[in-house]
Amino acid sequence: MSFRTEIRLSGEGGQGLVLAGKVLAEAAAIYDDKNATQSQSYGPEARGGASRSEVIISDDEIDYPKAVNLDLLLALTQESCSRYWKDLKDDGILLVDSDSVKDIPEGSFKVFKVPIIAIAEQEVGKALVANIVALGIITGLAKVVSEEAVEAAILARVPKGTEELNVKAFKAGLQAAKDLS
Amino acid sequence: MSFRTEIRLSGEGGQGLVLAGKVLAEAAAIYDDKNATQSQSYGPEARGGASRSEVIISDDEIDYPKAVNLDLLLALTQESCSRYWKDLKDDGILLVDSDSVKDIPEGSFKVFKVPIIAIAEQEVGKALVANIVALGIITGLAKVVSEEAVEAAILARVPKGTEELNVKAFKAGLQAAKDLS
Amino acid sequence: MVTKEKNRIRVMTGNEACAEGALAAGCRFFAGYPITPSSEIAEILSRELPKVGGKFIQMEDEIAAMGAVIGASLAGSKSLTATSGPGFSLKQENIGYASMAEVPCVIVNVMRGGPSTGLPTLPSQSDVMQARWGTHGDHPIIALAPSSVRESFDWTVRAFNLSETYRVPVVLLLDEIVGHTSEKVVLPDTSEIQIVERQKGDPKNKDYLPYKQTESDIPPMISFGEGIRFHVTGLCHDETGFPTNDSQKIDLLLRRLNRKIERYRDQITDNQRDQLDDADVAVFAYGSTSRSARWAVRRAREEGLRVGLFRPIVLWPFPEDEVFSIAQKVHHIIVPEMNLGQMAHEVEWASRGSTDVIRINRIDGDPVRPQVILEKIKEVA
Amino acid sequence: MVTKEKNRIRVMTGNEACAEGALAAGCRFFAGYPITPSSEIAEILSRELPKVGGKFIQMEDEIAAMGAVIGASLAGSKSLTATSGPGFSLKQENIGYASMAEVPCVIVNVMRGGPSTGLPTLPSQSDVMQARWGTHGDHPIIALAPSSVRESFDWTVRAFNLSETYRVPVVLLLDEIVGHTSEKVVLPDTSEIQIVERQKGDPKNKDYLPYKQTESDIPPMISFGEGIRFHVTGLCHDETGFPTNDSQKIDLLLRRLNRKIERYRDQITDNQRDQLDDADVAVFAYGSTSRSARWAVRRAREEGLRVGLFRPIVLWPFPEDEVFSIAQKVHHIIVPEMNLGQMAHEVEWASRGSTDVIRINRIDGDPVRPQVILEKIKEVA
Amino acid sequence: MTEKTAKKKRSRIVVKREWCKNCAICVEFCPKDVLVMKDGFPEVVHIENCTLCQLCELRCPDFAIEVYEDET
Amino acid sequence: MTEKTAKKKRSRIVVKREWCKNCAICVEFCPKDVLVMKDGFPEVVHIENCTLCQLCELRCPDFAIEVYEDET
Amino acid sequence: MFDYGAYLRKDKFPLIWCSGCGDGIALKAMLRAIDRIGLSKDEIVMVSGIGCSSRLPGYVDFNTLHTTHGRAIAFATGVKMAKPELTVIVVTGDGDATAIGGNHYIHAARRNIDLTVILFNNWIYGMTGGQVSPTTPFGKRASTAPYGSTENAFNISGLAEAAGASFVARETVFRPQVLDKFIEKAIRKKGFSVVEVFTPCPTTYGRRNKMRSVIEMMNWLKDHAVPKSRAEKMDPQELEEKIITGVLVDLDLPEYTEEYQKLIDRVKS
Amino acid sequence: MFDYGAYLRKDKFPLIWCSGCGDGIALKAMLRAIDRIGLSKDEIVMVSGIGCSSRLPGYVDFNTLHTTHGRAIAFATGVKMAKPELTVIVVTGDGDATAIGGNHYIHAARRNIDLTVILFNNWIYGMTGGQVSPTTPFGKRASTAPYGSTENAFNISGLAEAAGASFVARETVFRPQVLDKFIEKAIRKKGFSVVEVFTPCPTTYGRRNKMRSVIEMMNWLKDHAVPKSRAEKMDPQELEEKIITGVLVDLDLPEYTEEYQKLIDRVKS
Ligand SMILES: Cc1ncc(C[n+]2csc(CCOP(=O)(O)OP(=O)(O)O)c2C)c(N)n1
Ligand SMILES: Cc1ncc(C[n+]2csc(CCOP(=O)(O)OP(=O)(O)O)c2C)c(N)n1
Ligand code: SF4
Ligand code: SF4
Ligand code: SF4
Ligand code: SF4
Repeated sequence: MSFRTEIRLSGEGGQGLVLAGKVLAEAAAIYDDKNATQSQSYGPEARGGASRSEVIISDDEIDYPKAVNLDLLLALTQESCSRYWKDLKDDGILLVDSDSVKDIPEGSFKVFKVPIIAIAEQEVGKALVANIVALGIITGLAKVVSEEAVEAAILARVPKGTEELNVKAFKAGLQAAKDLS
Repeated sequence: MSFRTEIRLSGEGGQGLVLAGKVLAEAAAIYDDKNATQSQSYGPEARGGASRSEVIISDDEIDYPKAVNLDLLLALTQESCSRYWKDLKDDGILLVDSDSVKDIPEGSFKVFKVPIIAIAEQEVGKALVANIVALGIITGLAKVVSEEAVEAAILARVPKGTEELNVKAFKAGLQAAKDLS
Repeated sequence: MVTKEKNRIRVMTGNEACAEGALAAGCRFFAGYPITPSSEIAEILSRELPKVGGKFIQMEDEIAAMGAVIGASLAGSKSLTATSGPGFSLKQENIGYASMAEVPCVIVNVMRGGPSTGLPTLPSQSDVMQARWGTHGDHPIIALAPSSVRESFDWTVRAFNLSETYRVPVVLLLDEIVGHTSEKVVLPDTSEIQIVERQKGDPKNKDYLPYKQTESDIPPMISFGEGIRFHVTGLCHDETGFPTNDSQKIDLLLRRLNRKIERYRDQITDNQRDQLDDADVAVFAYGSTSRSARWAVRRAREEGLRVGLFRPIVLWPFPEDEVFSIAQKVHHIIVPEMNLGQMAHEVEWASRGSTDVIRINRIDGDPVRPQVILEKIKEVA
Repeated sequence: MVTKEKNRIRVMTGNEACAEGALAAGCRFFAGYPITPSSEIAEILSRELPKVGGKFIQMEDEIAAMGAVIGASLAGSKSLTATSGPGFSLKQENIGYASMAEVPCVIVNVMRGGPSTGLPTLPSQSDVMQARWGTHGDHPIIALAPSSVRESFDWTVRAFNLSETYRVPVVLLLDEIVGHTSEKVVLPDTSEIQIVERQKGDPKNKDYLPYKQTESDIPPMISFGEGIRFHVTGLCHDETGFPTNDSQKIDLLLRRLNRKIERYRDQITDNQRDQLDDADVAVFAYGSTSRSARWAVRRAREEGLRVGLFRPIVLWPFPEDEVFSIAQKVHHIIVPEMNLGQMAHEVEWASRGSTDVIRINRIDGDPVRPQVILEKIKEVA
Repeated sequence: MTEKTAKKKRSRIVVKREWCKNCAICVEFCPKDVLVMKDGFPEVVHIENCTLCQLCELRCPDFAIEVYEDET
Repeated sequence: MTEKTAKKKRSRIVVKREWCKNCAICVEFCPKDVLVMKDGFPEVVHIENCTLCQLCELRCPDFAIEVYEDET
Repeated sequence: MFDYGAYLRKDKFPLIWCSGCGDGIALKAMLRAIDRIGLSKDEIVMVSGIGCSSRLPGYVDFNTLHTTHGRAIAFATGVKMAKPELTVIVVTGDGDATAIGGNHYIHAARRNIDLTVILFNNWIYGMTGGQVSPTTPFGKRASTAPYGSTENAFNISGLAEAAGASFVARETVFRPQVLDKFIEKAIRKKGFSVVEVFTPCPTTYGRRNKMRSVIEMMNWLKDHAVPKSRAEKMDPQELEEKIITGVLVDLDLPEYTEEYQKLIDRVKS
Repeated sequence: MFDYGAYLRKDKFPLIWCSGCGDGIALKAMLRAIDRIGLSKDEIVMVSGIGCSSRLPGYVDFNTLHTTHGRAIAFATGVKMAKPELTVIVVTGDGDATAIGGNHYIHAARRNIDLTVILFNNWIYGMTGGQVSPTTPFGKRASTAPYGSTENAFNISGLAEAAGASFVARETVFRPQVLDKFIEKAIRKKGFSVVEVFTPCPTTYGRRNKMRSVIEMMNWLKDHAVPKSRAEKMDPQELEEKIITGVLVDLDLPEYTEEYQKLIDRVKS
């Protein structure tokens, strides 16, 4: 079978995970010329409470656009981690915000603990860009999308005037990924 | 086949033909212990314009409750006569108000011309009871329902206080029928 | 209506019989919106309901009428509404609600010619598929099609009984001919009328679950104000009645809703079989059209043709097994309808190719004439 | 939506593609009422329509929206509305009107779980029978089910084309997955998009009949204000458009309405056949479920199983001949659906007993998983 | 008319029997009793009293009575 | 209190963190600045100023803050 | 003689309405108003719902649209939005406009979209045989109110006013010469305008409510109509059962399709 | 501390509503009002439509009925007719009650049926993500009014008044201590009563309309609410954008279910 990567970004409403998912999908599809789909949970969930955004990236056409066997799970909250880790592949990657997720599930997947929100707050200066920091880490870890593509996609998506801040956040994430390996 | 009589009472809205049809059906069904159905045209037709009321009387169950082969057609207006005479059986009876229907269709059916409305007006004293006069004539001519049954049905149907007037009209009709034979 | 000493021999219309049937069945609430050819049902009940302490209300539209009927039923009243095609379309959303929230109620549709405003005063049978599929989502439905005045009475009573028994909306499909033709009828004595009440939950049972997965698949009901407080919603819900997104619970609910009709199919279904045993040709007919069919079949028999009549009174659930078994035996099934072949499609489906299905369709506001059916019988027999 | 230099490679949802498709098709009027999961279509058009001089209006409810769409179409604008199950139920009466009065318009239903309020944010395919039979009366309908974002674009354009060509309401059935999933898509260049305009009558022709029984069965249209004054009604009417009670004229009208879809069936119908030629097992799937089916079929082929996929994009009129001919060749037809077997019923009907139809039904808000279909293929192949 | 020499206006009233529905509104509300009902239809009996107020025409629901003003 | 000898009423404010949604309404509209936001939750900093007006409680949309009156 | 013929589809005559039904009187007033404004027949779209009164468009030689029950205003909104240059007139009954169609009525008033609604108020559902209407007065009889209505009636002009209409007038068919002036004003008004016309239904209302003939009903209208100026000086008791006539609302407010055109102009540039 | 717990379904908590959503404030006011009247939980039926606000009944321990969008009042009418002894309270949003449900709203008012409607006016459709509502002020933004609304807003209290309601009051969630008194009066009123509650939706309305936080929105409510008595002394210009609060209508009128009961008594005997 062809190469297919399933990524789920989870946390709570307001953390910008839908945007992050869109950026990732656009990076893959438009700038890296792969196929990509992105979907998210709707409804009350999407405002407050748990939130989830899924990206599937593939060389081939994507038949089934829902994630069932995750290659990577980002969890920014304990709740989302506990809820979704079971969907991870055996050799998948679990990326958690180390300050928010204390109770780490056990499994054969690789676990990376990064103080994502703290990095956003302290290194970039705004907790709000934790989603972009996370994107940087994911780009570095998963290696399915090129750095250039993600950066271009970020620039195309974020509001005018916040480009610099977001690129800074993205770079901080890339760096954090490097520090992990 | 069993005995089935199809009667259509036609004229214009306000002539009380629906009531007359109901009385005829009730006479047959309740007082003469036969089967009977009655139906009428609805809609704009029923208020002003042409009006039509159909009664089917039978010894047997009535499967098809619409009249298609008339044994008797009453026409109180020229329009209704012209419109419906074609549905008459070869040996059917056409009963018309002789003052209103001048243009009598030709056919093998029997034609009776009676100044029904004039009788109601002059002999009974009220044009409004022409429908009951007609009932009397039909009872006399068609001989499918007994005089007693129709009289009882009339008494059960008409508004309190008008019984005498209506019985008088009915008798006038019966008499007119006798005069015809 | 005129009545003799014995109040039971009457000349009345199907609409009148329906209204009387509702009263006999214990209906105590009617909400509606007038529409030809159903309005007489409302008119009679506006006169009769208050006499027995019942309530009548003419709502602002059919949607509201359907909503009020559901509200009244949840408060404990047997409830009815009556309409015709355009109003039936408008009621669909709330009929789906009644199905989802399992609220007993009866919806009468006196069918007239469609689509759209169509033929307001003329008969048709063109809403039979809508009765099955008119609302969104997969849902069970019971729909009944009486063919005479007496049956209008009986099947209105039965509609209430089925509705209360299975906690479902029941659709009673009259057609303009049945609704508007006056006919001699001998009504059953009150003592002969079987009336079913909804199975009630125990208001003292503090563990009461309004949507419990009971063994029977039909959860007992408690009315508002009886002392157990619960939640009713049109969202997918669990046994407590509260909304859920848990796919297992959703599946349980929706499959139970369908199963509760499917598994009681034998108790629900009803049809009349006439001279089918040795038949080579069967006529499948319902509602007023079946009267023409009956005449044609009898005539054909008189002429020595081996023809029988299958007349479903319960249209939904569709009598698939019965039709299949007939299809095994006859060469042709003739399906006369006042539509373009809605039930014929189902007959074809149920026959699975094992017989020839012949359609007779009349859509111009005139009923299917008995002679036309007879001719078709002669043609193929 | 983000776009590259070449504005045609995009990542967008089916709802976005639908809105863009409408604009590309020349839609200049949208009336709607918000409902999940369709609201984005309205939101985008509220932003984009005024830019091209088009009009957007959020009406007070879905009934009004459908009415406004018909009014605008009669005044000459290509018109659209979008909704989901509950709103689709409410629109039914006026959809029937559009059918009767032959008013071109497109109705999008982004299907969510039902019945009733059901599962507002989760996908289903349970309104496919309602699309056919939701309104009262016998009426023709065209309904389409795209399965991807690109198809949402293309088939929105096609929905308008069909609607304008045949003077019928066309129902576009997305489902929540197609509507809400962002996907890479390469949009066609404007020059590649084929757009059909309604056939116009000549406003100078004083003998113009708005409902003429033309050879093509499709009467040319004139818009309000163009100089020929005529009457439009939902009552049965004659060629002049005025109401009639003449049964012959009624019959002519209603049969023509049905015939104009029936006779152009070949031009309307569209489906995708994948590896069916030597297949022993066929999968019949549509909408987003067909994506799971495609995966399963390809996997099964890789494993050497002789399986093919039949994917109707036009659900109504139903591809009966195609299904029948497949049924002659295969031993099993597997029909996966997010409902309780609505299309499986039609597949059974069209097969006339000549093959085994196997249902896979998911109704809990989760899509049918590819593996489940694969397993079923393996089980029977 | 204050001036006696003013041209006299003459009324002409036409009843369209095919459209008339015999409601008698025209007759009842004619301020000058110009009309009476006869055999179910309005009949002009006092045309000389007609002031050309046109009320009969204005109130006829069926477009069945018309008032014309003929100059002498 | 006009009388100095009146029993002193003491306030006790309880925050239910599981239900609190961190909107800060209670804090912002406390007329006596009894509360501040800390780590996203209201924290009592000047209980001595509390007049038991209960406005924080009345305006909390999430049933997450409760004001009790303890008698001393 | 006013030449009604120029506006009529004479081949559809005689009118379907009952003898003495007031709808024809209002129809004529409408034609005089249209003629006075000088509109061409091509630029008028007349839209109706379902009911006796809603059959009106069938008789007039405009672009005519007979829709579904209660929905005339919704359809008309689409027509007007698509072609604001057309004059769109809605003809509707009390049931059509204020029972099933009540919501469209108040929303069109709120939007102040340039439609003119001629509302035939006969206190009853005529077409379906005399069922109670939202305008049937408390205590009056109808086929679904055999003991007299237990519901209050709408003041439907007041409702239009509260909802935001720019022009509201009320008159009875007893005064056709005033009625046509109100209709003229209503059509000329840029914005949502309503003319509530009281019209007798002898067949389904009169008979049930002790007004045996249309003459009695016309006399009732004559006696119970009170011009607004006079009504202002009367006390509530005196006004019971009265119909207050006149121009009740006449305001200049921003009109919806114009506002929308401004939006287009803004966005396009 | 008022014991809300006695009326809550605590296992359903926390509330589904967003942080800062004002609906919870009104919910609490309603519970205090009910408690003060002393109604037992069994005799209350709370009916809602669809919307954020319509999720309220799920949290309270009464007989609760969550219906279809816009139809709460119609369902409630059935409940009340069948069991007039129950206290029936409708909880609804501006979209639910006055967009799709506008007709039921005015008809229930006309009938003056004894329902109490607590109408949460947040100027927007919250549940579906911020589309324009009939109460969105002219010029304000919504997801389907990206350039600002081109429609006028309803005065929904005024509409209830014109339609025939016996009690209408208006208040904002900024003044919960007044709100509960109005709700209490409304429930006690025999007849159709409405309490229009202005409540902030920071998520779908505030953000789009330059009120970035719920605090800003609460302050806006504080600054723009003008009690009726004061408003009467202000001129129209000063009142633009203002919310006039207070008891706007308080009449004693015949109530529908009582009138119907009289009919039953009359007919039965
Ligand atoms: C959806 C729907 N419901 C009901 C009807 C039946 N119907 C036709 S006209 C009418 C009422 C007419 O009353 P009104 O609008 O007052 O007009 P009138 O006939 O009195 O002029 C009704 C209920 C219908 N055609 N469609
Ligand atoms: C028939 C139907 N149409 C549309 C919807 C979608 N819908 C759900 S809630 C809602 C609007 C809610 O707005 P409002 O009533 O103001 O309540 P809020 O969420 O703001 O409290 C809409 C349009 C639906 N559920 N049903
Ligand atoms: S008013 Fe018209 S319809 Fe009536 S009697 Fe006079 S002419 Fe005839
Ligand atoms: S008002 Fe309530 S929810 Fe908001 S911060 Fe205070 S305690 Fe928390
Ligand atoms: S029923 Fe009434 S409204 Fe209808 S036409 Fe007759 S008089 Fe007029
Ligand atoms: S969307 Fe708005 S109304 Fe809905 S819960 Fe959030 S703040 Fe409240």
